[in-house]
Amino acid sequence: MSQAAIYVMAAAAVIGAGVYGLLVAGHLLRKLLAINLLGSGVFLLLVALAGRSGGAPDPVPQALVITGIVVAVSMTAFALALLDRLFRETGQARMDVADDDD
Amino acid sequence: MSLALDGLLAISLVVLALQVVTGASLFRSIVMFVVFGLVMALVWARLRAPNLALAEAAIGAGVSGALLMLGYRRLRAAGPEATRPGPRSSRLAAPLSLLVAGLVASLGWTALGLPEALGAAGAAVVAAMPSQAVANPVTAVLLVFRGYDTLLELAVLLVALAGARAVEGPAGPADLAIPTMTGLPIVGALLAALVPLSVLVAGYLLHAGGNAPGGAFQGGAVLAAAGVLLVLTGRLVPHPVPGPVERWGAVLGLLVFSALGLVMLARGQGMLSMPGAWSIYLVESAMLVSIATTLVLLLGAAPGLRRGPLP
Amino acid sequence: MTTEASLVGLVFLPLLAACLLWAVGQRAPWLRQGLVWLSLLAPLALLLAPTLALTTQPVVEVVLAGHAPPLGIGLRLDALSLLMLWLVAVVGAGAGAYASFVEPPGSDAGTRFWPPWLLLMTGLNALFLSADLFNLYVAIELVTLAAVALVAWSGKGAALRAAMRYLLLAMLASLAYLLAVALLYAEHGTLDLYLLARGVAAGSDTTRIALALLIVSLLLKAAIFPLHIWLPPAHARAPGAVSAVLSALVVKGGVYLVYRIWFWTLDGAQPALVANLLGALGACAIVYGSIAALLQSRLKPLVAYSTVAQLGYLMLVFPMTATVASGALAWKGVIYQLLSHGLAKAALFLAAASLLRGVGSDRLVDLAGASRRFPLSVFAVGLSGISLMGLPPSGGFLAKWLLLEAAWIQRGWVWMAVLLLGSLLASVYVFRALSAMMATPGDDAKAPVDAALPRPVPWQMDVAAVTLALLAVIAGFASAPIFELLNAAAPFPRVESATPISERALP
Amino acid sequence: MNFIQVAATILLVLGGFFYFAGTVGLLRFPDVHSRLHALTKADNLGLGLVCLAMALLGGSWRGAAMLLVIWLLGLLAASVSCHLVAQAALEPAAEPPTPRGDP
Repeated sequence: MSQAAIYVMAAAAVIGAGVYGLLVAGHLLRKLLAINLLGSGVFLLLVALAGRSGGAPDPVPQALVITGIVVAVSMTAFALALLDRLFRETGQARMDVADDDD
Repeated sequence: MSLALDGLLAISLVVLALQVVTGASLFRSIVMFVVFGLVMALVWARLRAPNLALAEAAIGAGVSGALLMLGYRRLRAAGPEATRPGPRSSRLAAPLSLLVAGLVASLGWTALGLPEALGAAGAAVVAAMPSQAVANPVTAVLLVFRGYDTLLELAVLLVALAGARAVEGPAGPADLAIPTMTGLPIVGALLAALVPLSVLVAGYLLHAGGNAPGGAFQGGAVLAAAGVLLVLTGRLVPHPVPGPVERWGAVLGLLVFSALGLVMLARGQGMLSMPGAWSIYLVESAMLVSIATTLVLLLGAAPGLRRGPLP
Repeated sequence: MTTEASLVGLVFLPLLAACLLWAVGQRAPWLRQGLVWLSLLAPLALLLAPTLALTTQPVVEVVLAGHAPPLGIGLRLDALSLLMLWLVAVVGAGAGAYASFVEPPGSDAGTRFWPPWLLLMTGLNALFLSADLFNLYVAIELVTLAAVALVAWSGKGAALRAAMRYLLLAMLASLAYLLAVALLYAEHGTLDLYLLARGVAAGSDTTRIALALLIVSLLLKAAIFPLHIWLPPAHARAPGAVSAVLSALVVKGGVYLVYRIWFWTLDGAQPALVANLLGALGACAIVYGSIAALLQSRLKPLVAYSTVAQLGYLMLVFPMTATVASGALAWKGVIYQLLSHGLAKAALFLAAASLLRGVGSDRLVDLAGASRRFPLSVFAVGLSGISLMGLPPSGGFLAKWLLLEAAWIQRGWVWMAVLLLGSLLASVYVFRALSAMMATPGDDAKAPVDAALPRPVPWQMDVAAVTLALLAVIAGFASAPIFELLNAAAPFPRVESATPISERALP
Repeated sequence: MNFIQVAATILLVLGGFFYFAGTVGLLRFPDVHSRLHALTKADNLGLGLVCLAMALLGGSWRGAAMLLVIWLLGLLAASVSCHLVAQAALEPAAEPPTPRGDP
């Protein structure tokens, strides 16, 4: 089992945990955490797969992941602002993605 | 031996991820998420990605963690009901997520068996590096080869800020007055030491990013941390109207990057091409200012900031 | 050079305008007004040079930063992206002009509204030009965050909930997309859509599953049945101008990328089973969306469900490319549907928003008598309805006729039945909405809650809606240049051989 | 293995021991103040020892100076945050969230 294989497996498990959290969590803060986990898992997979060669590491996935991390932070910050307003207007911070209120 | 370390880190990642999604309280989940980010930083170091380790520690764990903590605190201020995790739903969640994990694992496993050559893009970067003004290939990819990605990413950061302002509505965020720890003398001593040092470290990270791990994002996050300290300790107080520093600071990176790109286009050298090391440092400095300003405003959840009354 | 500068300008003009608007804040209302109008109208002018360029060459490629793929990022313009850019420019100008009367750029609300709006336009133009999978990811995120912020604009509870659900599902889709990109990069070492195409045919199972994941994530962004659940509340609760660009442009971004990947990256390796599956999803969307639209009691949700249905037509192209002749017809048909639905639906949402503003409610029962008080708004509803139903001579008619012809050639009786049923159901829901507006208000109609109602609607808003609706109808006459463009750069090189009846039948 | 490596190894093991002790204290001590005590004191020492070991292994004055700055920053942050947490724990109204979490 190589280093890349270990982290690919870990990435798969983290992605699974993220999906689980997104489906199961009622509170929106935890859904956000789950999405962030999902993102981290995908980033890990991207770099781990590119690192399987064992030679000089491929700089492209690393640069992509830095961009991805900043995008994830932007999304989190915006989602928190939205959550704030949602809570202020409705008194609710929980939501089931599948329910349909229209 | 080293594989055992990787195994340990991998297991920690998975256990922490499960703690985040199943933890008994939201506060605990957020703490676990920050720890997850720190372990992730170690993993990046193990995967020979020190640039990512820095970015993850500063932005992934640091800024995201602080954002979530402050978001939690704003909800918590409304009473314990607001942060109760709530009933769990969906009986399909466990089998579905196991299925997803299994699928990703098998796909990844198959991908691991592919030929071990460097990808075409990676190989092209390695081949092009000797003629570049900077020696850090990740910085070269971010600023020279794929600068357009980075520019659009700054736009994403700006839209997060502008979007946050848009959804906050005319009244602005509910609670502008962040409770602070202004009265303690020790805080003043800490700030006196930390804030100048943060500026120094941010500048160092930016400068080092040319040839060693570091860069505008990592430096911007460090500078933002100093700004958040100033907000949390009441040195900067939220204000409903943004001042010129906040307004121009948030878009400086985009303006400088685009302006340089357009000048290069007009000179017939291709949009966004970098005429030398100075241009890379110029763009990165402007980006650093923008990233720090944007992150402080997002963390402070305030349209603007003003100098607060000194204790 | 001018083409390159124009394409760069399409992305950077709205971006820089957004930056400057943000930076001047609440100062200089005249400057803000000018910046907004410049970025609404300039894209129409900027598109002239690229359009001319495409009359002489099938594809324009722009290398950014002097580094060609796989090292750098390329922009790529062909007929499909050009038509999408025109749609963005026209609908953006129409809906933006409409919005500028709701949220004047000089006002306080305007300072918060316009930066996300302009960044949305930046993201859309970047999306339709990019040829790089990861660059597309960043552009998609830009579009998504801006769109969600604008959906939440009203600050009402239902709008915020709709925005939050949209955000969560869109983020899930983005990460699924990125996962697929990670797998593709691991195998092929490139992010360029067209370089990738060379490796795909010989690719492993991982490649095929990654591409499937990519398409599913984009179908979620495009709100294709059954992944549409976020669309009706988000599009119904957003402000009118925002609903217009969401339905006309944002979901089309997802469809556009599915086309790109299916017809270009997967060229020659499209599995027939998946093609039929996608077509079946489209058929379900048409039937389900139309029936759901029929059951709505309010106008904006009705229009939103109609979007779910009309998006379904765009999926019918996949099973129809089995034969050469039907493929060429179906391809023109769906592109026509994409354009005419974009125009018609934008007009319909604008008109619906005008009625909502004027009457104070968009319940169909409350709209009685609207045709006399707001004749222009109702006229726009009627005109765009013609295109949605597929009545001649509208663009919608031509689209549905071409699809019908393709289904006939292929002997796809099921598809024909679905197409006819879809048009029938569309006529029913459009007529239902129109007859509600034509009805005379009964004596038992309760007095308006607000004394200010009915409120006048600025004529400029009606002009924006009517213009877009007229364009959707006129599109039916002006098909020749668009077909010429499509022939020049169709994904199927054998398109020219087929001369469909519809081209002969109509000028 | 030369002298420096042996010394560094010993320092690392010692540092690890202090971290371990601090963590055990955090988990086992009964209240906020004794937990803080365990955490800050033991961990600061552990960090110092690890930094010293790194400085020895790194073999450059520049690196050693940076590690010194890291240690000092760690000390500063730990002492200030310890003070703030202790202060907050004294105020009955604002109970800080314990590691076990709130309901």
